[in-house]
Amino acid sequence: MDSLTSVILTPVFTAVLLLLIPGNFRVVLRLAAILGSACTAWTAVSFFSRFHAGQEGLQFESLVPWVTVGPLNLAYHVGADGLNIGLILVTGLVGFAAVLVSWNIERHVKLFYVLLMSMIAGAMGAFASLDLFFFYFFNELALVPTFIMIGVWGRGEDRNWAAFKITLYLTLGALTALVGLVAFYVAAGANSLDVIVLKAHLAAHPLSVSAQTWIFPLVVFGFATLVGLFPFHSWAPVGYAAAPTATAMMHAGILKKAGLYAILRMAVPLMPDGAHRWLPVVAVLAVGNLLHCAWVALRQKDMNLLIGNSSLAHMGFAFLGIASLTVIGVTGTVLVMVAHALLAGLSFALSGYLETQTGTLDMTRMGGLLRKMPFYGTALVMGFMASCGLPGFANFAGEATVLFGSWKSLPWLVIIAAWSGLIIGAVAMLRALRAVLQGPEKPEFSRVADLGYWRRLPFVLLLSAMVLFGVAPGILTSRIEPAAKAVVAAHLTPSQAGQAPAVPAAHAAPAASAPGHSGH
Amino acid sequence: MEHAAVVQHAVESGSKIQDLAWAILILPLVMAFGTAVLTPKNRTLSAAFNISGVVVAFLLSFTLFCVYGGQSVDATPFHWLPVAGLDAEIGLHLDALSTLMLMVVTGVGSLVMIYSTGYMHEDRSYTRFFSTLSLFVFSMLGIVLANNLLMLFVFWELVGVSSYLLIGFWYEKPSAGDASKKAFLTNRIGDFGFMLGILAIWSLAGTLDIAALKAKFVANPALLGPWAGLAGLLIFMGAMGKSAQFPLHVWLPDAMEGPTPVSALIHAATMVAAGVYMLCRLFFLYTATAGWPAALGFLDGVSAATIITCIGGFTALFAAVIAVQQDDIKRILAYSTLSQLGLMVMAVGLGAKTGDASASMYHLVTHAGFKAMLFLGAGSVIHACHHEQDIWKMGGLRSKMPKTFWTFALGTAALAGLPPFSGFYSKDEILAVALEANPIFFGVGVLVTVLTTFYMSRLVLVAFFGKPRGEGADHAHESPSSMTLPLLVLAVPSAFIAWLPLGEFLSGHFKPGHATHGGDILFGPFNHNPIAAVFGLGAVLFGFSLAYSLYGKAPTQDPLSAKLGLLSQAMRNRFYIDEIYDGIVVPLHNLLSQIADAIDRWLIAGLAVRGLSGVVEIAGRALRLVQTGSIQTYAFLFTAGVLLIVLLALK
Amino acid sequence: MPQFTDLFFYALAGLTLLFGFLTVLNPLSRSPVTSAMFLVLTILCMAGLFVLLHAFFLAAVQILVYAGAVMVVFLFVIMLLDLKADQRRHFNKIAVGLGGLSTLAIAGTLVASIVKTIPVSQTAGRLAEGETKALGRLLFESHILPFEILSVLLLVAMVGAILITKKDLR
Amino acid sequence: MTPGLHHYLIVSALLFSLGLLGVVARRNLFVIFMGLELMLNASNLALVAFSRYHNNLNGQVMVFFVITVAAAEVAVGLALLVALYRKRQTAHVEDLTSLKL
Repeated sequence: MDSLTSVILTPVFTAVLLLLIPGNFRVVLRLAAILGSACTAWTAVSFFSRFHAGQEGLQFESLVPWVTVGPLNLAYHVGADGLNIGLILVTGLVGFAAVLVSWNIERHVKLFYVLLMSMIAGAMGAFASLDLFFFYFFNELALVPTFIMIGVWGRGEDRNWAAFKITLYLTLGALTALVGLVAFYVAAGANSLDVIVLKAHLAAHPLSVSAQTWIFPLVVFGFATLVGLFPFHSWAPVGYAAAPTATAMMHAGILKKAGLYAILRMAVPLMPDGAHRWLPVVAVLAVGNLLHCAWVALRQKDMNLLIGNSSLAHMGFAFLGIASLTVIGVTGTVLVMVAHALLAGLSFALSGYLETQTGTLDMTRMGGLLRKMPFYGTALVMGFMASCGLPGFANFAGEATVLFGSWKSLPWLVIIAAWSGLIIGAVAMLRALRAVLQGPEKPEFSRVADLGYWRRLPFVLLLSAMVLFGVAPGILTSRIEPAAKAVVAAHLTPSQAGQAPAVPAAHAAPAASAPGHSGH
Repeated sequence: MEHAAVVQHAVESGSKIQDLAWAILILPLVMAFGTAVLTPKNRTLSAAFNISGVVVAFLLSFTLFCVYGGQSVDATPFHWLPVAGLDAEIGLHLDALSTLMLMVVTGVGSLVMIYSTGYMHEDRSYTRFFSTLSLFVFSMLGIVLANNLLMLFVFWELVGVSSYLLIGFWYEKPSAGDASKKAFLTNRIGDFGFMLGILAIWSLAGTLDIAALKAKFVANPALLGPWAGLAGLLIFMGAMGKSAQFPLHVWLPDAMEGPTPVSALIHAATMVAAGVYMLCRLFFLYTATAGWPAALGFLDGVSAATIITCIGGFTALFAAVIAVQQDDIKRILAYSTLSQLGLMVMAVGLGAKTGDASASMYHLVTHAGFKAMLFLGAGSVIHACHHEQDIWKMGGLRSKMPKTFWTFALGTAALAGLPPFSGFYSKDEILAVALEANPIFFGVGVLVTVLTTFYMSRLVLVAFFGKPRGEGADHAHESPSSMTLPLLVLAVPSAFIAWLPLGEFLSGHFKPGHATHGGDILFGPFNHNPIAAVFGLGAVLFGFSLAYSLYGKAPTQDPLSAKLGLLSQAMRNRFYIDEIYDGIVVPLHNLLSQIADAIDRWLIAGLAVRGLSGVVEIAGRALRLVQTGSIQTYAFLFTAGVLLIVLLALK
Repeated sequence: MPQFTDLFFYALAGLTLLFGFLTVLNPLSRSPVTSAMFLVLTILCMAGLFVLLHAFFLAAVQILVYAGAVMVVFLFVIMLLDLKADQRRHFNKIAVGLGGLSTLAIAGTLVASIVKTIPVSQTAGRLAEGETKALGRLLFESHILPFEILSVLLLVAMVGAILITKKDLR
Repeated sequence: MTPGLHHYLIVSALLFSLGLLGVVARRNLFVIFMGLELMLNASNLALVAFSRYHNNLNGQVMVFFVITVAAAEVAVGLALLVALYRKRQTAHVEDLTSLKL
């Protein structure tokens, strides 16, 4: 069937299948999980490639009314447009990589894979669904396994504390967002939570400005907690340091983006006045992300904490893009989200593997690992270079777009963002590379083994995706742009709106015989 | 070859040129990844592939240079980031500057690669060296051919990363690891300014395409209005990072940690020249009237170009002074590169007044030639003396390594600026421009020439003449032909390139149709601007005689350091700039991150989160008091509840 | 004639309240047996009141079941455990004080509400035929189900009581 | 004056509060239990009074049921008290505070 539901159901079927396999058949379980996540990834890739770029509106849509009781009618409404097609692709890829990387899980293997599959299904559902109720439901579906996984398979002795902290913090955030959503639902009075219906309804009789002014912050700061906006970010590094590799990959890479996606999908387009009032505040807080988290990342000895904090700094870029309220800015944000998902997935996979080999994540104790682990070293260098915004990787394309997009409206923030992204990020990452890979070999880690052939697959997969979107971000931006224009439609000055379609037309001109640029 | 014929011929072969340009750009990349992925284990094959890639690129660029007509050609761009309002694309721009630079990069690149087959022979990660070098050549070609600012920035960073990989090639050495980190970060600070400059220009001018930008500037010089000066300086910051100008120069001397071929290719000929090349390409920015925003009102009189000239001049002088007291052969050459770059940047700044920066480009080309040769010569010396780099442990290599000696002497003469060799003509052009624009900088130029001749002849006298001082130098023998051949090949251009009408060809680019000085080349400078030529020559002779008087008699240790005492100590430690940086910049960052970490740990994690959970806990503890366990209390609460309900019901 | 029954009512009501008070707060002796005895007396006076209200069957049941059976079990258990009169231990003054206060408050509220709502002059109407026949018909016709359930309840209570107090249950 | 409905209700209210006082004030479990019985009887009285003055026998049926339930309750209650006493050797409320948090 050509509806997006198939990409949600595949992980669910895999989970059910896994449940049927008896617990002690470890190898069969692993194979089934890999198979399941592989075809999820394949479905996601096929949807992404079959998506018609540059076309407004929804594709692969399917609508199933679920509850129609008086004013409350909820419908399972799924569809793909510029905003979520990239994220669905990336969820598939990172999910597949997460399954591949969790070969070192020994206890309760079956439960682990079932939880991982439900996380993937939750993330897919959250991105695909257009009905806010289902978005919320899938988001929570994806959040619960995080708690269990950190608690059971986590690392470090304070993992219970970390599990509680991350879950309570996120639930608090989700709760505020829920309050906001309910208030919005009541204020809008459109008797439906479906974004499309809401948009049509609000176009006719928009929300009163005062209502928007107090609903918008609830929704935005609620979802921002899920993402890790500055003052609400302290759950992320702690949570990721204690989480097992697969959970950290999925949560840092994918679930964090659900908050941003919701802001872009629901908050900014449907409450333009609220956006106008509150986004400058978000922009200022994003500065906290950019500077504060980057500096904290600088201090970290543990690699996971370093990656966790630097991923928060990247989120600063995403928020900056949203706050710019320009087509380029929002496209940049979506690009940063996609690129960062891949980057976070890759980085946590790398740190996970490093921990299996050296038994520790304390970078100061390591040194000179490049000699023994050449492939891993190269992947680490590429990963960390991508993290400090090296062109050729998708992250640079995203960050550059965000910088260009928000320069006109927020020049000072762009300067700070550029400073944090280019300099502080680079210092932190290079210190890590210097500590881990270069320098004389430490006898303590003499029997460190490089990645076996099978174990290289996830890294090669993620890196090639990052390079593909880095070399040719056009694939992504052509898909994202129409949706981005829709998001900021209310804020576009007529001139900007007019100018927008001009470029895609020119874009249609055939690219020169530049090899290495795959068709789209 | 008459221009007219060539021009007409080039037009209908336009598409052929584009494919040629694309081929030149992509070839090294294909070779780099091809060898890295396909033949990592096979040494000779991967070396052969990479070298052939660059050599073919050189041949293509040579044909391109011949086939290419006068006017600039733009290859159809490939839309890299098609977003509304942002025309970021990867396209190629071919004109006098870029075709010449193509030849320099690929030429020096191929020679260095051939040289390194010998130099890196016994190194374990041989293939990784060659693929990284190809990656570097690819990114450098990207800069040369870039037709828009964002693409320039992209390849700017790629060059930064490949220099990081190459400096840190011997990653076991902790000093190499630190040096590569330092190089990348210093470049990044420059790139930070560069990015802000691009953003400023993009938002004010509306386009990223250099040709379009140039057209807009020609049409309306005050396009950027008050921001012109600041934008110009920010763009210059990018050049400062890459061409190691004063505040950001600290990484170049440490970059000598990399293998010598790397130093030759990257830190002598190509990468460091990228900054100067970029300034020449965006020259129109600096010729425009320099306005300043209100905040920087005090700079109103001064134009961006003058600031650039000052920085260039200061770097030249500063580096030359330090070079005088350095002992490591590669460090001397590194500081000499620094000072020559300072000269080029100064020439660009001065050229902004006369509207012609061909002097700096001319010097860039000649400098690439002889400096690469000097570095390769130094490499073969180090290779011969078993990785001995201190000149005071060498000596008497003249008899042991004749070929290396003669090429090295030739390079030194060219660098110092003896007339028949290329250095004299390009430096003379700079002195001429300086004389015409601003006599103070003419003095700086002459002083730098004196110092250059002094430290270069000091190096040659100490290293090649007298008796061998170290056991390494004792049984040094001539390097294998794979190393000396490139030296000989490089000797030709570094000596005689000035005999080609390069100066005229380049100034044609900056001032179309205004032929400066035709006629014979050899004695051109003497009859066009005799003062500059005479002073230049005088400076060389004076410097040489000074050096000879001190080092002629092959002393065992440096007499000058005794004379200068404290000053020589400062010069040896590069005026403690590194220590100052480590003393200020690094602790500042650590302090900031400590504060951030403290805030994160106490304020946010502690206060907010613990506070919240603390409140919940206290509330819990308060409620617990009610559960006293005695049935009486429960009964009492029950009755109180009933009473309340009854009262409420009655009301 | 009316004065006689009124007098009868006031006497019985007064006695019931007196004995009720003595069950609860017996100033003389604190042993549970005396309070049990006074409870029995209270129940008997209640039966008298029932008779006044023409609920003859219930009065009989009250005396037979309640006074006869329930209080006997009570006394039996008290005697079985031969509780000493609980000596005057210190008791939580505040709790008892507050308890007493709130009980008084409740009593006041109830009485106030009763007085306020019911018109004083309402007089009792005559019943058509004998109380007990009508009660019996009512019990076995419309309320048969609760009746049966109650029998089950009693059975369960018995089994429960036996199980709880069996010594070697463990 | 002839006793009306409210007289009976007042008596039952007072009896109810006496029972309640017993439950709240006394320390011995058995006396508390008796207080409970008193409260039950007070409610029976009110029910009978209502059925008498409203000419509707349902009240009396209700009382009948209440008495049965009270009997069952006493049986189980006393069993509990016996078990409790056997375990703790005291029926004094102050000692039984294991529910204290």
